[in-house]
Amino acid sequence: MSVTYIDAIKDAQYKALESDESVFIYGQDIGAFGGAFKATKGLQDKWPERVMDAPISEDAMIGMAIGAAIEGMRPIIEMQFADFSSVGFNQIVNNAATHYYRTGVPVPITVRMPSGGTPGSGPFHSQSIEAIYSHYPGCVVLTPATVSDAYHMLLEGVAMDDPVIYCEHKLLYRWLKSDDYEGDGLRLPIGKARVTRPGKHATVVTYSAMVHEAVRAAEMLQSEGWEIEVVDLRSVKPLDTDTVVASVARTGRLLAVGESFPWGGVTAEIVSRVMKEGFHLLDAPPMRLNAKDSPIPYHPKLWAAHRPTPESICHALKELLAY
Amino acid sequence: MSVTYIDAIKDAQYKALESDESVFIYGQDIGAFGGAFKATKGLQDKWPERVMDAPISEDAMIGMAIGAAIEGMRPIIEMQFADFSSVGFNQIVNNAATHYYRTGVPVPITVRMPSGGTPGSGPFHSQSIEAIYSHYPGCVVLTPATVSDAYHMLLEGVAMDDPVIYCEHKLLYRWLKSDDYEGDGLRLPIGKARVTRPGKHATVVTYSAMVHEAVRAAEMLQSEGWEIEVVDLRSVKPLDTDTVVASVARTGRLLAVGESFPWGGVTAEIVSRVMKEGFHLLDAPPMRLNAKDSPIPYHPKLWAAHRPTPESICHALKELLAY
Amino acid sequence: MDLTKEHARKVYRAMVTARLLEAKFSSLYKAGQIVGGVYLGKGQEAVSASIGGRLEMGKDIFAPLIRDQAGRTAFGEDMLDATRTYLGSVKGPMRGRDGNIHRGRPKEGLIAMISHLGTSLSVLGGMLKARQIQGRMDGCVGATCIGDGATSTGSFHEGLNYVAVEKLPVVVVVADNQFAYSTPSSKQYACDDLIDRAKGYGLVGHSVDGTDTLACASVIGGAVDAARRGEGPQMVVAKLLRLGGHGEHDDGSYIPEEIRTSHYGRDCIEVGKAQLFERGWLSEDELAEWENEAKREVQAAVTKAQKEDAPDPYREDWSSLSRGSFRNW
Amino acid sequence: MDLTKEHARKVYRAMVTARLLEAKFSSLYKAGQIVGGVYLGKGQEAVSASIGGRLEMGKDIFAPLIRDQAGRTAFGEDMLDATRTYLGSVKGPMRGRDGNIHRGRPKEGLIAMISHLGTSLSVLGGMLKARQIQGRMDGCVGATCIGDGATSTGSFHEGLNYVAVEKLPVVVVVADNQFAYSTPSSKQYACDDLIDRAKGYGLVGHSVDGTDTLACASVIGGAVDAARRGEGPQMVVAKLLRLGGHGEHDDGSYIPEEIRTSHYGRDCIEVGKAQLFERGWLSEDELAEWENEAKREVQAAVTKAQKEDAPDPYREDWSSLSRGSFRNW
Ligand SMILES: Cc1ncc(C[n+]2csc(CCOP(=O)(O)OP(=O)(O)O)c2C)c(N)n1
Ligand SMILES: Cc1ncc(C[n+]2csc(CCOP(=O)(O)OP(=O)(O)O)c2C)c(N)n1
Ligand SMILES: [Mg+2]
Ligand SMILES: [Mg+2]
Repeated sequence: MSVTYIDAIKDAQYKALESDESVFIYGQDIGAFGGAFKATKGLQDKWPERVMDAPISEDAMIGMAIGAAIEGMRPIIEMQFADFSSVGFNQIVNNAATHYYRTGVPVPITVRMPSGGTPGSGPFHSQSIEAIYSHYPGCVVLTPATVSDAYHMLLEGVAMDDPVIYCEHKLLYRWLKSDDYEGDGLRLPIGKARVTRPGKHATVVTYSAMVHEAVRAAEMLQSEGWEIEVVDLRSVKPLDTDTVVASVARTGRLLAVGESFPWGGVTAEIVSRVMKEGFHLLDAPPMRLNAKDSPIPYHPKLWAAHRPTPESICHALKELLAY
Repeated sequence: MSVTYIDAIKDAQYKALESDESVFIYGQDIGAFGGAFKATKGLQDKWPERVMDAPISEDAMIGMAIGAAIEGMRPIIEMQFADFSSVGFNQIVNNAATHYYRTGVPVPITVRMPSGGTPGSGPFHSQSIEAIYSHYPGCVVLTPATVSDAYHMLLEGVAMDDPVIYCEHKLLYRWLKSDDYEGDGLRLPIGKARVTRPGKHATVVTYSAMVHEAVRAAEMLQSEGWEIEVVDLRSVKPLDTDTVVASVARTGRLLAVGESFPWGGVTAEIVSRVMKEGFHLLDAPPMRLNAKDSPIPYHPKLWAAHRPTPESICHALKELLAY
Repeated sequence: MDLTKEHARKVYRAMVTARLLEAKFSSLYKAGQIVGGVYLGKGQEAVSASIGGRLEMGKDIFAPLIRDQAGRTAFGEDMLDATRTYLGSVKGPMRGRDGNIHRGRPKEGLIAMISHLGTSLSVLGGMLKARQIQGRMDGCVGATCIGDGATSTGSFHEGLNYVAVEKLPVVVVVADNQFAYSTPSSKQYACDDLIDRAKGYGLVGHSVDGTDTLACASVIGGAVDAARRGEGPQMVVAKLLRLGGHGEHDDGSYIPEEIRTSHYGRDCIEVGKAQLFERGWLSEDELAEWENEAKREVQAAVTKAQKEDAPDPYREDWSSLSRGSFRNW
Repeated sequence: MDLTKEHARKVYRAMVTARLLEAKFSSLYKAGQIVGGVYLGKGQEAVSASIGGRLEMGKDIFAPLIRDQAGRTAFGEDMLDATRTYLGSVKGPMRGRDGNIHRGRPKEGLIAMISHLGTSLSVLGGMLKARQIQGRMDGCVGATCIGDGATSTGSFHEGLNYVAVEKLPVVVVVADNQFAYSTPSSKQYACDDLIDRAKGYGLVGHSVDGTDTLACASVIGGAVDAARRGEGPQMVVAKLLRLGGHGEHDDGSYIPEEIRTSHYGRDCIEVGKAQLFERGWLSEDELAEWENEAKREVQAAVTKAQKEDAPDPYREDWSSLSRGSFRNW
């Protein structure tokens, strides 16, 4: 048997609906149609009352989830694309994310965000939005890179009592496969980063689809004798500084890689934390590699040059190693 | 004669309306009423066609400005509070900020954001939103800290051909005074940071109201023999890495201070850039000081502890200097 | 609906109490004793109490807005909640973390609004939807108030459409007080009357003169009853005038004299008094007793709250996440 | 309006051309030659061409949406713009930076939509407002199309309210094709007919059968004329059915058979042909000539665009800011 990343998301939702009556799923076209990416295929058949189609109203969808959560439900909201969460942005950061602090009543909602670039998707179907929901207080932001993490972290996210932004990478949906949900390595709790690939000459810290690009880059450099360690953050908030710093302690060199825009964001947060906690550990200036500071282009040729690739990660690593 | 920070904003708008027929102002209650903070007082009297009241529709307000800009206007949009820009977020980051890249047609809109905390304003009338608009590509983000900068940078912002997020700090409105708009130091173009206070033992890099808190902290430490340099970024995007690195080259120590939330944001961007460009210049781990990772509390006692203060900046500096 | 003496008296008593409580807040504000801003419901008590007074705390859900002290009082919110919040006591429901009209007790059916207008309606809808899924609707009703200005928000539109599509037992009361802060309705909407919106959402619409206390009690109460009977979501548009500034920092001098002295400029408290007296549903003595009782209660709440501690930053845990998120970590 | 032969022929010719152009895109998509997704207007040509065809490029403003190839063609968009954009030529108006239906030429009055539904209407309003301030309205009209699903967006509501409040010469055409992607209207709105919304915004409302080509040309054309005459913002709701999937990746199999075979399942191209033939406004030969001409034009555009370069990442300047921002730096 072999399962994909999108299977993991579907099966986790199946499990959540099955094991907890307070779970429901709400989103555009997620009912009979099974969702734009088929992540909810078949679920409405089994739980017609708890798998519901929404109008094109992202603001109201989040508001509705907040209300349902107050009353004891654990809604999973599917954004058709992460990019459209900008319309629900206010309800997420100002209502959901402040509710516990303001009132003492937590709102356990999980917002599924089909994230990241794919060729030919353009500026509005390719975004990675983890940084903006991490900047505001009050959300947990998950960024699974493996089939097993996609499965378990979604279930753990739904079980949490606070708003969870679950960033699932569209590029991994059907491409990323595993034997089963236990198969691809050690299971870890949310808040723990994973050393995906051990190494000793430099550390690449990244998350989501970029973990795979970083591993490819590491493999490319292996032939040249470099051993690159790849750390998968798994969640960007909380961010596991300890594991990152421990890796940097071994390698002395840090490259933070992300698929989102270059100003601020995850890579800046990583570098800042490592500098604070592990200043003396570094043998070279910490580097960052992000997408370019422009909207995500539509044409695959432009798109491939806009985001980090194994080649550009190699390039950055060589610069880092040459220091 | 003495002018305040809010005078600067009003007078700059007067000047913009007077000298350029393509400028107009649009916002809630900004007409006869003169705006929640009186930043447009009297302007509608003089230019009734170009100072217009808006319905409570932040999304449409930004959309309207984009359209007007396409047709050759230079709208200034007043958000009643920066916090409400979350409702216009989608139009700002996905429509205004992508328009030039996508179509080649620039949209010279300026969004005035009454920003930052004041006592008793609470979670939704106190936010500093510069980081989210800087993270997305396509906007210029201005954060004036002085009366003179408030005046000139608003005029320069309006003259720019791209979307400008103008973050004006509400705490400075009436408190910050100057003799005239030339009075408080060297005039600089947008994109240049200012060394507000020279020093040699450590550099504090900050912007907006925190510049004044940092200067106060520096003064407090002076009696103990420490000479603290304070750098005012003036704009956080573009961010003047050179001036910051040059300062760190002199002092060897960096503290980045911001009033916004601690995850990501301006301070992380500063630290990351300095580490890349000035790694060997530092004698101590770079530090950051931000607001706490919770919504901005309402009660003045909590609020004062939530944001950086001269005392907490001093505290951080002492830790930095002791390293 | 058939207006009963009991409901009319309940509504009116809440109006009187709220007016006195808010008058106290206003003078405390002027004396510099309030933490933050003060936003009053003067002139809107009839509308507000009519909705709050037809709901049952513990069973129904209420999402008050800026000018709903009377509705809160009628709904059963403890006067101490308001007083503590305004005076900055850590014992208030928001513990100093949020203030004034943002207070609420979501678990008791009182939604704690955020400032961003229009956002509460979908939350209300979600609470009802949850109960429906859980099979514990139990004849409950959800109600919210909103101003003319806030009808222009996209959030309100999405929320209204949501409750309509889901046919939830909701009553939306639009208090059209002709101004949003300083902005007159002519800059806010272009229809003749906001009630013209009801049909477009598939809502049952009701219009009422918001200064006519008994009409409000009857029409708004009737809308609640209809929703409770399963007749679907209801919308009431009440026309009236805010008898004061937007907040206590504002003198409202932009409201033209001819509007102030127009029909809608009259005070619903005075109108209601005359109406109840005329029907013999209330006597001068009883009213005086209500007022005295309210004054005593207000004074007691203020005295109590003033003695309570402000929040202490050193004891604050500053956590935006609940413990529950960490249970699996 | 009095439907003229000229307008009817203009509308119908654009419909025929658009259908053929889109059929080509569909087969190119199946052949894997298209960059990105393909979203077609099959079945919506009458509505779309009726609005686009009543506008004048260079004078009026048009904000097309997902299913408006016919409207674009009628408005005067160069066929190469669509072809280059779909085929990924760097010479297209978006230069490979954006694709398919997102293309536009804002300076020529063709708004380049972003994906977020509902957001174009306020942009359109702002363009008109600018012209009003500049004193160059000159009898121009702005028009946009929107689907039933997108009426649920807050952005659309705010935009609609804005153009209504400002009384701008706008025509909003709602193509109610009964589905938003897979979601039926019953989950999207609860009013009987979306035209019930017009009154609530203070708009003049018109209903039309979107499969009836000449009725569309007449009613929608009439709405444009009314707006142009200064009769204020107009709203048209056209009822119809999308004759295909949401995009070419989707077979639309969720649309029930009884809806497909219902009145609105008929093809406006067929209806229009019969109507024009019947009136003697078009002959078989002429139609054949139009079709041949369109096919030639389509083939020429495809051949040309296929030979053109894709965008080159090394020559891309990657700048999200225009030079103009730096002129004072
Ligand atoms: C989205 C949003 N934009 C702006 C504001 C600022 N604001 C607070 S109250 C108000 C006016 C509200 O008017 P209305 O809805 O008519 O209620 P009223 O004050 O008249 O009761 C405004 C503009 C806000 N709270 N939310
Ligand atoms: C704000 C937003 N949410 C979700 C989407 C994803 N989406 C694209 S098209 C579509 C359906 C649109 O339906 P409708 O408005 O009826 O137009 P139609 O496709 O039927 O022509 C959806 C949900 C979007 N583009 N924008
Ligand atoms: Mg009002
Ligand atoms: Mg549709």
